[in-house]
Amino acid sequence: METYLFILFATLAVAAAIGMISSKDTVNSALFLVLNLISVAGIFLLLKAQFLAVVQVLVYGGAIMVLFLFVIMLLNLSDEEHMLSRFSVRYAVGFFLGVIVLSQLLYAIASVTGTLPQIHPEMEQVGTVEAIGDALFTVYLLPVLVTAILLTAAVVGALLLAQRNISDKVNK
Amino acid sequence: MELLLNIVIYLPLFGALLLIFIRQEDWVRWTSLLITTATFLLSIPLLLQFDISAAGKVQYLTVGEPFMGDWDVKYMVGLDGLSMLLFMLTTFMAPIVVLSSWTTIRNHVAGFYSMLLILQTGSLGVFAAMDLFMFYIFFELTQIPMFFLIGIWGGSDRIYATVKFFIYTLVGWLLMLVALIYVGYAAGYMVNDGVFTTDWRLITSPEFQLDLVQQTWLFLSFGFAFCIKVPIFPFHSWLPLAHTEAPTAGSVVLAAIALKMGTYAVLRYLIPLFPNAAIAFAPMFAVLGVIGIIYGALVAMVQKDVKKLVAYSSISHLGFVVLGMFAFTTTGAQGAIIQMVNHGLSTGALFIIVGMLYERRHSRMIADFGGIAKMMPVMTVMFMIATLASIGLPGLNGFVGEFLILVGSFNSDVLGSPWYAVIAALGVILAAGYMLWMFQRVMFGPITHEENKKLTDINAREIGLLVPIMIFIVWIGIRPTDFTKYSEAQVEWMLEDTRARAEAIASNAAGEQLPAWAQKLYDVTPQLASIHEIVNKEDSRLSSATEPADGDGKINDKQEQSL
Amino acid sequence: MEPVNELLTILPLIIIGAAGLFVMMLDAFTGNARLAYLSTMLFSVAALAAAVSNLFGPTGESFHNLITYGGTAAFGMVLVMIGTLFSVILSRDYLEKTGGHIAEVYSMILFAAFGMLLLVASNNLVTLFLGIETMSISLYVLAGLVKNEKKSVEAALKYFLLGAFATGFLLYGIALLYGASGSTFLVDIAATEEKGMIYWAGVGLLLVGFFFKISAVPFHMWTPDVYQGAPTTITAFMATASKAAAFVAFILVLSRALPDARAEWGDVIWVFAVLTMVVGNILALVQDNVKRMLAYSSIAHAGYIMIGLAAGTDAAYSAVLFYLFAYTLMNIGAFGIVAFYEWHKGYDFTNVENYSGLGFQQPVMGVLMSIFLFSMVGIPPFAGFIGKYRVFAAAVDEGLISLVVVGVLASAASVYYYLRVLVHLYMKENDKGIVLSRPGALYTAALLILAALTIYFGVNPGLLTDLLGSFKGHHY
Amino acid sequence: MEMDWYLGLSAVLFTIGVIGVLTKKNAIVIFMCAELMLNSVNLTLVSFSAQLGDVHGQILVFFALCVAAAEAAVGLAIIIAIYRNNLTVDVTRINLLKW
Repeated sequence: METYLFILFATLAVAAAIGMISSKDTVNSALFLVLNLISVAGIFLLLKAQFLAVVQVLVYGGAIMVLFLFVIMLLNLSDEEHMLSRFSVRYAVGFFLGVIVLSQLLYAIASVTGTLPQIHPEMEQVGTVEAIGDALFTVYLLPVLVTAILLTAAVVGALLLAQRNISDKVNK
Repeated sequence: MELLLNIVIYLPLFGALLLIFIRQEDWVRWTSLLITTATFLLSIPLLLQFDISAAGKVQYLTVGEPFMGDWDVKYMVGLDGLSMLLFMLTTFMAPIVVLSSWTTIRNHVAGFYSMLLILQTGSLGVFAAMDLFMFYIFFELTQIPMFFLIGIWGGSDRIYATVKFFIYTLVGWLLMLVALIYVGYAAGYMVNDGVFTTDWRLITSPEFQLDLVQQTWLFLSFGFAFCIKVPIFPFHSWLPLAHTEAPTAGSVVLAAIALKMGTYAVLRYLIPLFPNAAIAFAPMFAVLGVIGIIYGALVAMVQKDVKKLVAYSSISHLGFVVLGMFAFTTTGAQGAIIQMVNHGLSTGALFIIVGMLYERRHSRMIADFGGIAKMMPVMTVMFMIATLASIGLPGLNGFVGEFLILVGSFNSDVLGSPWYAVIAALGVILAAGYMLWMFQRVMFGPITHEENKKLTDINAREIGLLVPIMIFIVWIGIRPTDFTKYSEAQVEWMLEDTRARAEAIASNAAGEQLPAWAQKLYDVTPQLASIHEIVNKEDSRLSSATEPADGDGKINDKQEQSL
Repeated sequence: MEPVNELLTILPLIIIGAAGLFVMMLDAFTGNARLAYLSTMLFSVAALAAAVSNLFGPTGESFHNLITYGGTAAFGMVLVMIGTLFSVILSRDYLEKTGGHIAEVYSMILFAAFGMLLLVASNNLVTLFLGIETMSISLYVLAGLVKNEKKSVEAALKYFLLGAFATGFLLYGIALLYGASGSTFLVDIAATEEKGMIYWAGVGLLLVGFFFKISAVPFHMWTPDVYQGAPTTITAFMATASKAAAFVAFILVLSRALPDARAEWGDVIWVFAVLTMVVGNILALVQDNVKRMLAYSSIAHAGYIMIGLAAGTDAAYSAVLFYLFAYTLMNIGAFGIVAFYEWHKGYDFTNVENYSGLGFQQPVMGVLMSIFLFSMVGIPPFAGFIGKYRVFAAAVDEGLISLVVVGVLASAASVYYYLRVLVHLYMKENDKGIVLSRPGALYTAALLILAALTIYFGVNPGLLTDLLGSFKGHHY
Repeated sequence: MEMDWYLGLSAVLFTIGVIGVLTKKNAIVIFMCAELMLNSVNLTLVSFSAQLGDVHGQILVFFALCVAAAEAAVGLAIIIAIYRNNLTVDVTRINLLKW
């Protein structure tokens, strides 16, 4: 059963990712990314990481991607040309680099085939809200506080950049 | 006395800082003159107290604390026979340089004189430094003011000249920095309990023995830097440009002091630090020196610009110095030192005179002059003396240096051939040719340009600054021993010590196999091979001596044969 | 450890974090930029003092080993705070003159500094990642600060996109190292027994992430654009504090997490160091824009510093720390003077051609520029020389002579573009009739202090080298 | 079922993200590709965490999510700012700065 679910989610995730980078329409790209995120959340569930699966859907799929969609709609962006419609050196280099990176990673991963064990039995406990909350507010208390500052900084920064009126230099 | 030496070195720097607060231009000039004169006067006791007979000993030595943490790099200054005369030359020329630019520099006066004063501290430091690292620091300290002196107050092509000068020099010296670090670590491991050191006393001690491959590499990288600074042909191309574009004071400093740093460094560091390599490469350097002599003279002959002519004559003169140093004889090295001083005096005087002509006529072209001896009789006399000194007329200083060098290289066992001296002597004849020809065209003959009729003779200030130089030109020419005595003992000791260490290292290295490329470099010259032969002979002698089978008489026979 | 003592170990971090929030609130309620500037300066001074006192205090770990304090980390904090403090002091005059003096700037600077402080004190990949990201996100904003200038926003966009890209690699590297070692603590990673492909892939990706942050070639693409586009004093902040923080963190990771793999990453860094020095210097040669030239020069400097990393001994690490110190002083100084010229209206004072003959006007600025540039060239008696010298020496001692030769040749080439600025300042005529105004007293004083430190540590480096030499805690 | 299936999947997703960043021209899409990269790394972390039965990997994912959120806020603000200046988010057309 798990295997089938994995294959389902994995196929969805990869298909959505490919759809995202090959789509002409920015909105479609964003929606594909949402699909991808949700599939990955499904895989998190398979890995017994319940908390992260929920957070993934809520924060990523919900908040962040809505922000993306909002900005795309706000700017009313025109469609982009299809990725393969105009072949250029840029694509070739990108593709080439991608292939290199992929092959290296696959090689790295293939070389450990058979050495990795099944999901650790303790995982049932580890992935819960309690376990993560426990770790977050004991060992990782300092990083959590840092995250508070990080998010504050991000908000202040976003305000700073987007809030004030842009002066006369806009090209019309 | 140690304190006095430090005061002499840093007084100009202090003066430079003082100039920042002075607004009045005349005050700036007078302050600089005062500071430089005071420096010179304060340095005289150093000369008088100098122990002539002390060989292999640094006098007035100041040793500071290591200033770079875990490394034994310390502030060390002192004087010995190698540096005494050059140190005095530097303090002596400084007031003259200040006076020579009294009226010519009209913009940014304070900047100009503070640069000159910083340059003087740097130069004095270079000659007094007794630590390789301090030497490097002081040397670089002279580069910055020189860069500005040429670049701001120079002639029309000054920017190109100064950038070329700066980069050219720096490339060599940065490569030398790597070699310096290597030497520092090697010396640390060998003679200083593993602590990095560049103390001159340690890096020239007998226990500090670099093997032949190391010596070859290090010698080449040090040599490259010094070749550029001297400059030795074919690394000379920055020199005529820098000399020509620099303001008079800059040219004088460059000729009288800055160029000496290269030759002095050869004598102080290159030869003692890497004795085997120095002996092995001596003929190569001697050849370059001789080429420099002839090349400089030939190119000088065709110059139309007086200043350029003098610049090329510098290359020729420095060729002599190089030849003298690499002759590895006391006479040759003595000649090299006195020739450095002579060149500083006579070429300095020539540059000053050219500067005076330029100030009056705004031209340095030989063709623009002619017949001005009538208008400027005093100047003519001075110019004549400087010219003859530069040629090497007996009775004037130039003769002493060149003669000693020629004798020294003629008899040199390291060079092994009198031909170096013979060809170099040709340079003296050529020098007579181009200098006299130039003098004749500038000073005598009909007056072809109307402007020249209005020329005025040199004034009291100008006479005042030339006369001291003339005094020394004649003094050295008549009584050279008054000057050579300072370096004699030290030079003799240094050469003997160098040879002794070379043989010690060669005997230790006799069994070692050099890599093929290094062997090829050494094979260029037969000298190292000859050292090897001597050593090998001794080795075979020793090994045969340990064989008990033969009788004593046989060994004695063998020894006699080999001797 | 007592909670209070534990907090004391990260006192600079706490001060700066509080300061960031305080200045933010100040801005929200008063909007007074002058007040924000003053309080930022005071907090920075306090944090600098705290960092300096940590420098002479004990070393160890705190916060469940997430944080390392004292020694290298404390020195990293000092570097960050020096960079922050001087950038803040210089920013006010510059931003007031160019229009863009708003209180948020200071809170962003403080947040960025907060990230840097965390970065240099991390003993764990989680804090390392958070530190880098806090720093980077604040810097993205700062780069786009003068947002009505096209170049500035564009710089921010480039920086942001490439930064996010690099974050991916960094995090992937962290993840793989975590997978290979089962821990995110640097010490545990060093104890990894099995070094399989996952481990090496993790090391490689982590190196890529760091190479991006220290702008090593070929991951330097963002640097010139961002440095040129950002407001100049902010550029000074990025070029010094963030670079120094990234390098210190790099040292911590290399020495603590990957000491056994030194041979491997040493070779990798060797190659990238050569690339960085050569490309950085060559591209700097052709720049007319001073800020862009300084950007490429900072790439070149990263190359020299990498020589020290490639050597990878204790002596080399302390040499690198010294170099970073000198680099911070002279770079803030140079950018500060560029900023001074830049605030004059009428000409584009980032173009070197417009500097002609300005050296004699406002002579203090001209002289200071000469000092900073000669220090960057690496000429004694300035701190830059000692830094270069010690790094080269450490590498020579490790036998990396060919790398050092590349380094000296590259720095010989660098002379040309540094001198070019001086040639224009002093040796060309001011034919445009430009008249410079006087810089403010505090502005001048800040630059004078930087120059004085540059000279002092060039003449008498012993104070610092002794201290740095005593850090045996680069790794355990 | 073997763990490297998860790692392989995340590697594939990561690579797709890399390709996207390198080839796309729209700044927003490039940014989304970067988010995809982060997301795939999260998958790696979770699978390692599951393999080791260790909570630290999941904690790191949590922080990575926070960072992604912060990046999104700032990144989108930058994109809005540049759009107002240039009326385009095409990175090939925004090119004041070269070499």
